[in-house]
Amino acid sequence: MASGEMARREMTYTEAALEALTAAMVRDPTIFVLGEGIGERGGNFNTTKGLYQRFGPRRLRDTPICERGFVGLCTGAAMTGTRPIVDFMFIDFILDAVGELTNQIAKIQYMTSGRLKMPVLLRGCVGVGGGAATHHSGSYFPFFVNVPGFRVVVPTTPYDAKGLLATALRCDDPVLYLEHKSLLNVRGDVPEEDFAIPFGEARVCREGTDVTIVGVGPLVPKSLAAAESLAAEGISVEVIDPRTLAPLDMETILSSVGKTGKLLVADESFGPCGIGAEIAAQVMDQGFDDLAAPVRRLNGVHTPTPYSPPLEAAVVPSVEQVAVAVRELAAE
Amino acid sequence: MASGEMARREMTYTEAALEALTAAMVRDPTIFVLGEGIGERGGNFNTTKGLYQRFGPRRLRDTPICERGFVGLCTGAAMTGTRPIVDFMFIDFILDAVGELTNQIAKIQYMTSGRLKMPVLLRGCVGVGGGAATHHSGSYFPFFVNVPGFRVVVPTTPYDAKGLLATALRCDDPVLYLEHKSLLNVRGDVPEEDFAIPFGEARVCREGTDVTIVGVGPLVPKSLAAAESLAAEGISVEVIDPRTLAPLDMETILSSVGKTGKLLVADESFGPCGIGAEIAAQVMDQGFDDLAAPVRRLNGVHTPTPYSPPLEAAVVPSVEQVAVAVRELAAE
Amino acid sequence: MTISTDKLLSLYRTMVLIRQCEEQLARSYAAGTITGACHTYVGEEAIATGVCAHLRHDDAVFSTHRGHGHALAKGVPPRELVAELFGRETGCSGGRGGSMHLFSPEVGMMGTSGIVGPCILQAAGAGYSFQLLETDQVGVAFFGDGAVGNGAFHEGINLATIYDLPVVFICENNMYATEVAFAYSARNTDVAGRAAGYGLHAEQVDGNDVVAVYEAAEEAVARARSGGGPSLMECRTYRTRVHAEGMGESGYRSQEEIDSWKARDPMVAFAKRVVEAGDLTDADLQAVDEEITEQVADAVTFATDSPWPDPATVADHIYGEGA
Amino acid sequence: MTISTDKLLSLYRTMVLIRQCEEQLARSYAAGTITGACHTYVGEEAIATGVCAHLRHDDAVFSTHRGHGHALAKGVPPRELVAELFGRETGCSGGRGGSMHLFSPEVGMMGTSGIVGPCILQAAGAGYSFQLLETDQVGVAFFGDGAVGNGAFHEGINLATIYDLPVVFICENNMYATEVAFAYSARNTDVAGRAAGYGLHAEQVDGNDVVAVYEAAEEAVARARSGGGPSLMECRTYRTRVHAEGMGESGYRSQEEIDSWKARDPMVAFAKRVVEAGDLTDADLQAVDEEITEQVADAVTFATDSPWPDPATVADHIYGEGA
Ligand SMILES: Cc1ncc(C[n+]2csc(CCOP(=O)(O)OP(=O)(O)O)c2C)c(N)n1
Ligand SMILES: Cc1ncc(C[n+]2csc(CCOP(=O)(O)OP(=O)(O)O)c2C)c(N)n1
Ligand SMILES: [Mg+2]
Ligand SMILES: [Mg+2]
Repeated sequence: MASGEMARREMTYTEAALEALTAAMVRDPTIFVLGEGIGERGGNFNTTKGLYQRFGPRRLRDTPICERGFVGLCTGAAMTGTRPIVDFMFIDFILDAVGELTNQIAKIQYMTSGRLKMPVLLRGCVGVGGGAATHHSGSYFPFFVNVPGFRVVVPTTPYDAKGLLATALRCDDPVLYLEHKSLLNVRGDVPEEDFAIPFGEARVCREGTDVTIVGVGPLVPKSLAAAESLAAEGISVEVIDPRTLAPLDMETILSSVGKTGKLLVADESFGPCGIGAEIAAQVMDQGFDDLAAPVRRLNGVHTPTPYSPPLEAAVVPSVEQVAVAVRELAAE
Repeated sequence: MASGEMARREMTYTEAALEALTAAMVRDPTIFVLGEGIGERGGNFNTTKGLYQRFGPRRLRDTPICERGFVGLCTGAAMTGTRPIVDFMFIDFILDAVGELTNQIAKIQYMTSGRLKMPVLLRGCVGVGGGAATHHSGSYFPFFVNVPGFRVVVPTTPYDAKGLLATALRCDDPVLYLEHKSLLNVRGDVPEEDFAIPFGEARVCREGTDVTIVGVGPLVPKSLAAAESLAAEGISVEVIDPRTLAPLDMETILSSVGKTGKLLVADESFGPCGIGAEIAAQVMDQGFDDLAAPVRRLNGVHTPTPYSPPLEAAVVPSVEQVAVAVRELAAE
Repeated sequence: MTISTDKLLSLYRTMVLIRQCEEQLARSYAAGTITGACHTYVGEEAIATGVCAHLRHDDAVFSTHRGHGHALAKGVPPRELVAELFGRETGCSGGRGGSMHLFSPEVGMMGTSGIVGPCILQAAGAGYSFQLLETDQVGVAFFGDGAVGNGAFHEGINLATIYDLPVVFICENNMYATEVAFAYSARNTDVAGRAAGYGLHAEQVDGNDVVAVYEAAEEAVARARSGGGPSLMECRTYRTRVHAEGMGESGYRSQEEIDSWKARDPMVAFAKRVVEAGDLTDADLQAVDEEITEQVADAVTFATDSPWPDPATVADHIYGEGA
Repeated sequence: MTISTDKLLSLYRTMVLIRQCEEQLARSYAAGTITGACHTYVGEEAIATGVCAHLRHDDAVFSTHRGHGHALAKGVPPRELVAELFGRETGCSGGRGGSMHLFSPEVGMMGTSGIVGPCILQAAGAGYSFQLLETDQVGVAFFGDGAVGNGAFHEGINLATIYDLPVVFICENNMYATEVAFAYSARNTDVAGRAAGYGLHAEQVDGNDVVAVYEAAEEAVARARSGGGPSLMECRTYRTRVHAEGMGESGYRSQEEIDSWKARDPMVAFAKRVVEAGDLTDADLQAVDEEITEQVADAVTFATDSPWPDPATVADHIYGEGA
């Protein structure tokens, strides 16, 4: 695009991330991508569309179906001077590689006291939707928050998708970059120029005074929708998108709770030992006197994800459930 | 032992568990054990001592080093009428099998609406100690609490080791039975006869009125030691051992907090998205008005486990740290 | 060929049932009645048919994402298969599973998996049960060439071999995993040869020839049943539809290649052979075709008329009773 | 044998260094100075020695729980090895690792792992880097027969083969994984033969003959360096000490077996051969023995005098700088 034209364009979440990836691959010849169908085909979700043609078969390489194997391979690659990206397609496939992730990738910097870096980017689609059913609908991020060593990134807008991926591709730590299925085709304004969004900086998506919602992933747009309708009822809701779950920007959350006194954490993934529990515990610990009511959690139903549309719909927190939870909190 | 003699004997935690296992294997010919060195050798931690000689090579079978493989094998076995036990030695080795655990074992009962059962027992040693270093010191249980489908058992006494293992070996659900290294040789009274401790029933180990401690695993004896010394200072501490983390006996915890108003969750494993966060969030949600102070968490340092003795000691919560945390809570 | 006329007819019936069901499911997918993934077995029918012909309901089959054919061949009623993909309560998994999660333990269909690999291990596990319980049952795994590069293949085949388990491993080598060629994923594409390296009985079979599959499976199943240990059959075949409904071909394989395999359609080849040999007549076969057409239509009606699962039950049966 | 006298002396020196270090570590373990696990390499010294003789500091070695010998052969100073097992700040991993976690990227010792398997994959990954960066470096994995039944073996060897990566895989087949015999864990114990089935270059070598290892590794390393792709060497050997210090023998192998392998001690055999051939004299060898004895004593003094790591640093370096 010629300079002078609008630098902001509307594009999808996937396109925005692809733009960040492309720029990084141009800048840094040590970046390569492994995965199934990420070569000539350009990725099941178009995450690498056109890159094979541009960067060739060594930088975009299809793999056999051996997730543990290629994650382990990427570990060794990162230890020896390159910057691997594992594109899992569905993040569920990461589970066969949890040993490599937990005992190798997460620990190498520590074990070498920083003499080695571990710039591995692990990306894939998370979440419930479209009848993907029980083996293609998981999120799993609480585990990666629990284990020390990972950065966990959950972009919710095209702008964030680009800016956070840019940061991930300069970061020397292992990063999980988790793209929710329902967000892939969301469109939004994205600057053409390179930019990076630091990890650990939440975004206040909507200001409000009565109740704070921390939304995770698809619960951000849902919370914004709920906030909109609640405004009509006279309930003023502040919506926060943490953007990264590790590190977690507690400062922004605490200062919002300082204002509202009430917090709902809305997250499609499982409740027990989930991110909502962590945020609730920290808010209580550091902001107890600000709390006018207990922190509430709204999570997906604690069950494997069913296929059938009415069952699938029943496990995912809805806009209406967010609104109900906020109404209850507001009334406390 | 002839009847008429003392039915209670002192024995170690490991011996108590072995007694439960032996009784179950006598009773139920479908039980078998797989693992490395659990056959003729009787287990690295003597978990199957003498059983090979008694029950033969099909019921106690050594495996190659293929944790994913034999966990997957046990999945199919459980689906077809037998009751497998996987003895991991160190539970860290479970990580290569997380795919089988999460997407298969945990989901089979749900996917078949209960037409199949999933009586798989997964056991192994957890925790920091003895210079075991970073690949042999993990706990991981928050993940198995987060994912629906598992029972998570953390016995702390010989009595509980026997009674909880007996329940696990009658349970039709997948059970993680996690034995902390530091507890294996602890001795205690154990009834000779068979008995079973239901899952989801916490034990109040010591009654008190000022502060409640929920201890997990080795933090139970440490909390009891701290409570003893705090008593001398005039602080009355109630100590609760949840015994199972899934299901979690919140009733016992909440009723204790109803009395003390103050809660510390002490757990060697990692804090973020850990069991302490979950307990804190639930106590706030269900017992907010009882709380005279925020729930506090004491966890192991959020770092890979180092080898060197002074470093290793520094990552584990000590009796003194428990006491300090309780003193602070009592003063609030 | 010493196969009885009845058996020949039954092999044909199973193949036609699978084919017609798959084509119906493809139409239903296009119509939006089926969501999620839908991988059809078109072109590969001979394999499930030839293998399952030797299995009893108490033999345990474990399969993969492309599992409709295995389910039907193992005895899952077409009504329950179609209802499952339609997401209905009457589906074999109560609507919880969809295309990739077919469970019907009643007929020994122990499950299909959306994750590549586990079926191999689970079949070994069924073999472990049957060995321990001293029954004569058999565990069977169906999986693609894509699973061959996975650790589950290596660990599962090895465990079954060293423990001498009653298991039959069926590798459906259709030359591609999605669009990635097996010849790219493996320098040596001789799956049977590689499997033999583990020390189990392994052989390559023409997966488009139902009689060849039937005969090889007869031996392998008998071997397992009689305590002779595990076998692997590499069945060379081809899927003539796209990888999953809704996907395009995207150029990873040539039209000539597709056409050459379409020309080797297992049902057409079988029909030609049995008619030429005088074992069956065109009329026999046509009668089967018509019978199946009705059965599939009935299955669609059944599924369409079936109730949706009740959302109130969504979290039932995560745990068993008790404990 | 066309190996120079200097090189012969250097091979001998490395073997003696490993042997004496290991025997010292065993004594220190018995004395309680070392905690955790301590797996010695006694009896297997020829393998690390013969392979690493061809490696530069910028070649990347990945190893396993029995890794002291690999670390020393790759150039980790004995001081840093001993200090690491003593848990001191001056250890190669700053005391964070202990016996099973030896990291010295400065000399290309990229780490040992307490988990069986990952080293195979990581060596392939190093090969990936070197191929992408178009250097002539080589990745090397050392692992036991116990790793052969693991999925990492299968996936790693296959990936290296299909991508043609500059990697050398060294399987140290000492016939046991702890007390489980390889002949129990595998029906077919011909690791090289099985590896060849993946399509890479594979051969079996006498792992107790340092010259044989040296010569085979020369070829394999040269092949990798020059773009000829990966190789696997199965080195047949034996550990003559217990699996890990503090454990007993517990009867899984016979005293005759142990003795027969002790009689094939790689250093003794080498010494005999070079002296008989007139390449080196007893005095040459004795000088080395003495030099090493001093070096090991110095390492122990160094380690003993070294400071403990500061507990205040216990959580440093979990993450890199920035981000
Ligand atoms: C562990 C895992 N990784 C990736 C996928 C995504 N995936 C689904 S089907 C498929 C290809 C499978 O190929 P193959 O095993 O040959 O079976 P085919 O589809 O050819 O019948 C892939 C990669 C998966 N389901 N599981
Ligand atoms: C994944 C995993 N499972 C189990 C263990 C426990 N373990 C430590 S060493 C060992 C035996 C290894 O045998 P082998 O690979 O032949 O090496 P060797 O000890 O004979 O040199 C086992 C089972 C482990 N370290 N990692
Ligand atoms: Mg295929
Ligand atoms: Mg060995």
